[in-house]
Amino acid sequence: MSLTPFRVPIVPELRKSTILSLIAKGLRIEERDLYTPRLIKIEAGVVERAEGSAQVQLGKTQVLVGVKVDVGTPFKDTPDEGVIAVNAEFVPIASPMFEPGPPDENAIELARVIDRSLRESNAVDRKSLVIIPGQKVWVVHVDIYVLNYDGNLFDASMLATMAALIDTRLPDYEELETGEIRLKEEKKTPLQINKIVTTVNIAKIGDYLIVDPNLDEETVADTKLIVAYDHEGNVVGIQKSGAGSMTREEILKAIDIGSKAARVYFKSLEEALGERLPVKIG
Amino acid sequence: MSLTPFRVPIVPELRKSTILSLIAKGLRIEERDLYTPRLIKIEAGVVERAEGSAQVQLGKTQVLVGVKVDVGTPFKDTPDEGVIAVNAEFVPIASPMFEPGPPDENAIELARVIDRSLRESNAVDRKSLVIIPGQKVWVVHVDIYVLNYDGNLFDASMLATMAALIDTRLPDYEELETGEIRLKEEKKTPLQINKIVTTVNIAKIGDYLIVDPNLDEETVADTKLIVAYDHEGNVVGIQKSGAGSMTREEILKAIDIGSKAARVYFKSLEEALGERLPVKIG
Amino acid sequence: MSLTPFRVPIVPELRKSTILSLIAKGLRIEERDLYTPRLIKIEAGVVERAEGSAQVQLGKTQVLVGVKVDVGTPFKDTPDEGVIAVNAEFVPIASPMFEPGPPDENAIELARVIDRSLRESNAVDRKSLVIIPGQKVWVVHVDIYVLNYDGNLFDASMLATMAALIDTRLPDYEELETGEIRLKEEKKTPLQINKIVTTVNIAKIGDYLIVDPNLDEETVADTKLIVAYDHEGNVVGIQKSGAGSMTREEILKAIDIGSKAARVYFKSLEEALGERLPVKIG
Amino acid sequence: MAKATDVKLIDEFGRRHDGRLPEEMRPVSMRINVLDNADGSALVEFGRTRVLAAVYGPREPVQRFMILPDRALLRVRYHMAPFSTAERKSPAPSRREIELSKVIREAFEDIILVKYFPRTAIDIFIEVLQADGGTRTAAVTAASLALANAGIPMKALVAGIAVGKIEGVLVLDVDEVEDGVGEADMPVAAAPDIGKITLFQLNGVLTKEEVEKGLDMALEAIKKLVELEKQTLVEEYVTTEEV
Amino acid sequence: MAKATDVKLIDEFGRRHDGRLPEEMRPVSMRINVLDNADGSALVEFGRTRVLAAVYGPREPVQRFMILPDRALLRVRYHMAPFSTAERKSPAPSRREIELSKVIREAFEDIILVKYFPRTAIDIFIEVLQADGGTRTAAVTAASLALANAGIPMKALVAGIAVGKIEGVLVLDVDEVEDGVGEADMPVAAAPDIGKITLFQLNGVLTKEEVEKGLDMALEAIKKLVELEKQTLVEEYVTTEEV
Amino acid sequence: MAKATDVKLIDEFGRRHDGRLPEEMRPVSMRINVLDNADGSALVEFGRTRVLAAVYGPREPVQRFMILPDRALLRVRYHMAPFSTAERKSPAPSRREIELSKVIREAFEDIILVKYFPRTAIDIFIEVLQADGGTRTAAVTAASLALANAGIPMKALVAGIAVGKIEGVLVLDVDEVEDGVGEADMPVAAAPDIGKITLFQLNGVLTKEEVEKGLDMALEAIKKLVELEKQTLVEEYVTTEEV
Repeated sequence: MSLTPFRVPIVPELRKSTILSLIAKGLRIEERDLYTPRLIKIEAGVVERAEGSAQVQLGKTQVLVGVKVDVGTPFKDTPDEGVIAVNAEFVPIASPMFEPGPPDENAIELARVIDRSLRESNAVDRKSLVIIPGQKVWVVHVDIYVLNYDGNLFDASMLATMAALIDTRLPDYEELETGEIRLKEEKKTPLQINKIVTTVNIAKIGDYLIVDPNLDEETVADTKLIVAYDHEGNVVGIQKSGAGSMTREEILKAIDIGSKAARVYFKSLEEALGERLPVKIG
Repeated sequence: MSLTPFRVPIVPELRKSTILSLIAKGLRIEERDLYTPRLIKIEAGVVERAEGSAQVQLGKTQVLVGVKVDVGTPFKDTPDEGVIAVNAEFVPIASPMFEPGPPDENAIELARVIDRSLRESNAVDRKSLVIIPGQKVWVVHVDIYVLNYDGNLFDASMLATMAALIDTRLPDYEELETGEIRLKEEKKTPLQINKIVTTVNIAKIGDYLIVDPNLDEETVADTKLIVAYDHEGNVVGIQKSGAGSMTREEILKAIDIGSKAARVYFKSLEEALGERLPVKIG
Repeated sequence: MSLTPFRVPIVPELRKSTILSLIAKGLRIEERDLYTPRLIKIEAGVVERAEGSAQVQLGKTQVLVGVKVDVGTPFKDTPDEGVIAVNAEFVPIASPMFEPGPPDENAIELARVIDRSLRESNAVDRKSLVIIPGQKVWVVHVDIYVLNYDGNLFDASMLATMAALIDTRLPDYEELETGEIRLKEEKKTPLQINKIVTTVNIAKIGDYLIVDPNLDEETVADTKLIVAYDHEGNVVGIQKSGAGSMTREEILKAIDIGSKAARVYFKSLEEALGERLPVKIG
Repeated sequence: MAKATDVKLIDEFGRRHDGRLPEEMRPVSMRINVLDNADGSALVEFGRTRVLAAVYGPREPVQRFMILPDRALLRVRYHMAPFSTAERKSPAPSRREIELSKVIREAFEDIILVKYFPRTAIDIFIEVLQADGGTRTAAVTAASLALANAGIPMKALVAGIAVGKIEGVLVLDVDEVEDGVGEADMPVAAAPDIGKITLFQLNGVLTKEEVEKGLDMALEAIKKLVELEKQTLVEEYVTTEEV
Repeated sequence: MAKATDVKLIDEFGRRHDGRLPEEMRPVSMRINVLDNADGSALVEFGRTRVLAAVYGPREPVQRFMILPDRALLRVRYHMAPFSTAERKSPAPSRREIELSKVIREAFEDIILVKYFPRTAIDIFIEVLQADGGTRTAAVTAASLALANAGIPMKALVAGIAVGKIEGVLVLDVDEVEDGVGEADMPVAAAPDIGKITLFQLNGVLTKEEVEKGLDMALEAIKKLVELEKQTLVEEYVTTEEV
Repeated sequence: MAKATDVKLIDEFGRRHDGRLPEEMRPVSMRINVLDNADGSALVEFGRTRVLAAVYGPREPVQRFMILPDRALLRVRYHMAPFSTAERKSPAPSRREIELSKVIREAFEDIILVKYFPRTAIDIFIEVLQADGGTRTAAVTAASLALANAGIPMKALVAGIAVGKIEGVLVLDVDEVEDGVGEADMPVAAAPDIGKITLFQLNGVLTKEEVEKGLDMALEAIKKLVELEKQTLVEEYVTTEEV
């Protein structure tokens, strides 16, 4: 069941009008223009014992993603594909508004939007995750951990997920006579990445569209459109998220604006990962 | 844990005294006599994609039952029998009193009373549900879905369950070399039905017994006796349900009254299902 | 998540000062000295249908432990060992403060402290619980059931657990051709017990240490140290439990005091179980 | 649990597998005041079936929404110890336990004088320590004793027993073996002093005539059980002879 | 469910597996007033997809903490019957159901005149009775009708439909078979009378041009659906012809 | 996780598997102010063990029933990230996490001046980002720093460390490999400036003499750790040399 949020942070009137009047001039409170994301810092390999990991700062929003892999059985309807499972936790260290407990609808939406963007774009080659066809496959757990929440968890989480997947190394293994798979300590094989994917979170505030809203902006926004792009320029996922509505023209404009911001995110991934980036970004 | 219900609908005093004074004259608010059920409408095959289904209207009470089957393992102590699992959900569309959530004690009681009446009477031949003895059997899920609640969910649910089971067709299948069972699209084989079973809900109001109470009557009733009958006239289950008590004579009289009302229900099943009824009702 | 307890019983001021002034004189409200446990009554074999059981009274605290065994698979990292699983339930019959529901942090702590004391001391020979190495082992479920709560559940539960394990008899079985294990009605084989283990609960009240606090004493205590001993005098587990702190000297003194009280507990086990005690207590 | 389908459960002399005659109960024992903290408590045994009941209240309800302005709210929990059954029972409440908590609560709603204690809660906690058939009726019997022991005013004492049908014969007080293979199990609870039947279920197939006969067998036995309850409330402990 | 990877889903004549043309919807039927207790209700079918919506409210919220001082609180539950899907769905809410409840709620927050009803709750309960693709958009359509049927004031009526891409072709109103093998599925809900798009998702890969074209296809269809809704509110039941 | 039973963990020169001497800690680093939203925060590393603590409060409790009239209520959550362990940890709280949350809370109840903040809540949230032994004692150390960073008044700073016994030798600061095969693991937390031991556990078998010796080893190390904490509170970041 979904309820109208009834514990939303209140943005003081003065701050709200500052945000709005700045936007009307094409400016933001953090001294950037409407279509530019905040400062981005991406660091891969931050949790040595995980098979893959990355930490992302997007302004003051901080997200840590860890990837763990184990051996499991494929889904019945995709016997020749491995499994990628995305999970998001809004741990209470990240915000005075987060309470301990199972993922709420926001955490579930976040995880599912990222999951779908990866799946539909075939960003990770799931066929390459098969160990014994129909029987044993790699199960890749992507755990999104929000460390500090200052708006736009979508883009920060997607960047961290992408970097962590690129960072991931599958363990070596041997097949025992019993058919069981024994994992070794060594982890060498990178995942086969077909596509680099990012989301861009475009908020609608009054008649304006802005990219990468911070928490105050998200709070005063009418609604948000999250658009996922691959590095070849395709749209690989969309989610309208938030209570309001958009016009046809706003949606098309948002997709356009987003595709430019996506380049900024791709560039950041390229800078952070360099040679490890498995595909060439145009 | 079971608690005295503390959120019961309040029947206005005037309505209550109307109900009681009518009953004293042998009449009901819906213009029927004490021992006659409300208007019954039974429609089988209403959910085409389910293996079996039926919708029942009993006055304003509406219940939809869907049957899904899959292949599972038998219980350890009955390796040569299939499994029938009955579940009831009081979905919140059905009443302003129903809240979303896992089944409460009323839904569980309803499901278990119906489950036992089927099981003990051997209404569905569980031995005929074996695919590979001791290993693979049909698991028949009966899901009771309350669409509109105006009292007496027992009888409406039992009628819908019975009709849905008669409507059920098992999928064709082939046994693979691996021992796995692959289901086909076609569904042809009906369940083997040994007995037609119905419940009759007899409410005690003051010194009177009435059949098929509606919601107002249930609310003012002292208690209820749910008696299950097979089409051969045996009693195949009883449940006293509700806070009050009954005397020995009231119980015996209720069982008697109920056996006549059961004929009405059997007749309705016969009319609705015609030739498809696998047994001849006396 | 752990919260400061906010529904603690209030010990009336007068009773509190009585407790404290008695302790200052080396006395207790139940007319015993600071280092002597309450009256102990141990009875094994009280639940005939369980594989093992024992009931313990420690003053007015009453604990019943039942042991059930079944056949399961070993943990991956200990393929050559059986499994002992300890669970504690604070059922609401035992105290006006206990509410029905899943085990809270106190029940979980109790079960885990007892579990660790058994495991680390190797009190029950887990290697002797293997049926087919790597595949089938005995799973020994120890269920601690609190019947009446008057303080110091640790010692009462540990005594009852120990007695119930000594009382336990594994069912005879045969290995079927399919590799399955079929249990027989007969239960003859005792568990292989290597060590007798007990805990001693030492409460700190002001500058005093007392053994086996009752509920009032626990409530006014600063903190508690639970020390587990084997019958050879080793310390096989420690848990500081409760909000306060202790000094280095208090801890060392508590361990000393406890080792004497442990003898009392061992003696009680010896008296209750006699010849059935599998090891000789010094 | 192998299901003993081939076993004869009534022998040529009309004796049951444990030597009882059809209308014979297992040895019964009742004891009150068995728990210190509870306001009332009772331990009841029917053969190897052993059930403990504790009553707390009338007391302030733990949660405020549970207040009824004109009567006491009953809370009943029927709960099985994990070690009470042949295979270990998971501690999480089963659907069976939820249903039985309801029917046991409903067996007392019309018996306890709840109007005397508005805005309070009366808690009946039942723990099945060992299950060998007939736990719900033993539970009702134990609860009745624990309520009386707690001084909760009741219209009358309640007791319960099940009648079964085995190999065509109606028998009193079925145990687990009999329940496993029998054709019917009909638990009944009643307050015979006021003629009220407060719990009534049938699992199985009976003719109308058998229902009547079985009900009368149960009511007969319940009368005796209530007499035993009365004796227990005076003497704190009673037991019937061993079979 | 075998995934029919080898099947051609658009034939040589541009027809889809059920004979429809790319821009053709399945037969639609709408009916209101289908439930007695609800304040408003509707049953909507797109082909074999069948969705029931009930509206309760504005009414006092069940729990007090759910009060908003200046507007009504919306509660939306999108729920699938266990028998609605090819394999039985567990009754526990899935992550998918939780997400869809959220996006459907958000599709109405800007449509219902919630400021008229401060301190109340408006509940929209959606039950998917049979799922054959397009359940979330059918749910929005049914909810719009049920809200109107309940007399809840709205800025405009809302309807929804999905556009898919199959074998390179954009098609309207994808069913489950098409969804299983298609390259993209883009559900859209809108209130065409006021130009608002209130639900918008894309699962799959499209070019920007395809998004635009698909969106226009959806909006065109939604206009027709809202006309059908209006007709339904007058006549209680409408249906489009069979394919 | 294969259990390395045959491996020698103390070599002929008395060195441990990572080259440390028995009384040598792993390299330690401490950093405060690592999170923007929290009122206080700290990141503490012992070798590869990495623990993050955030403190919120004193603030109004989320739920009203959690108010204590005369003191602040502490809420402590010890939680492991799913990717922190060798095998992925399910996000649902384990029994181990529930117990550790309790003992960590109890390590601060007598340290924080809770009487200064009646009717408020102080929340200590601990996230284990990487687990390589000694997470609970690293958690206490991080919590102490985060509390100080949040300006919560305390009687003294607290730090923790575990002493283990491996192949008969008492060693300081056991890591996961050592914990897996060792004979004992004894975590200790203390406020050395006021002589209070606030967390104390022993998992394993020791003689009384070994408990005393181990306790003294731990207290010695804790003194150094508290000195590092003090330095961290001034310099925001400190680290001890690499092994």
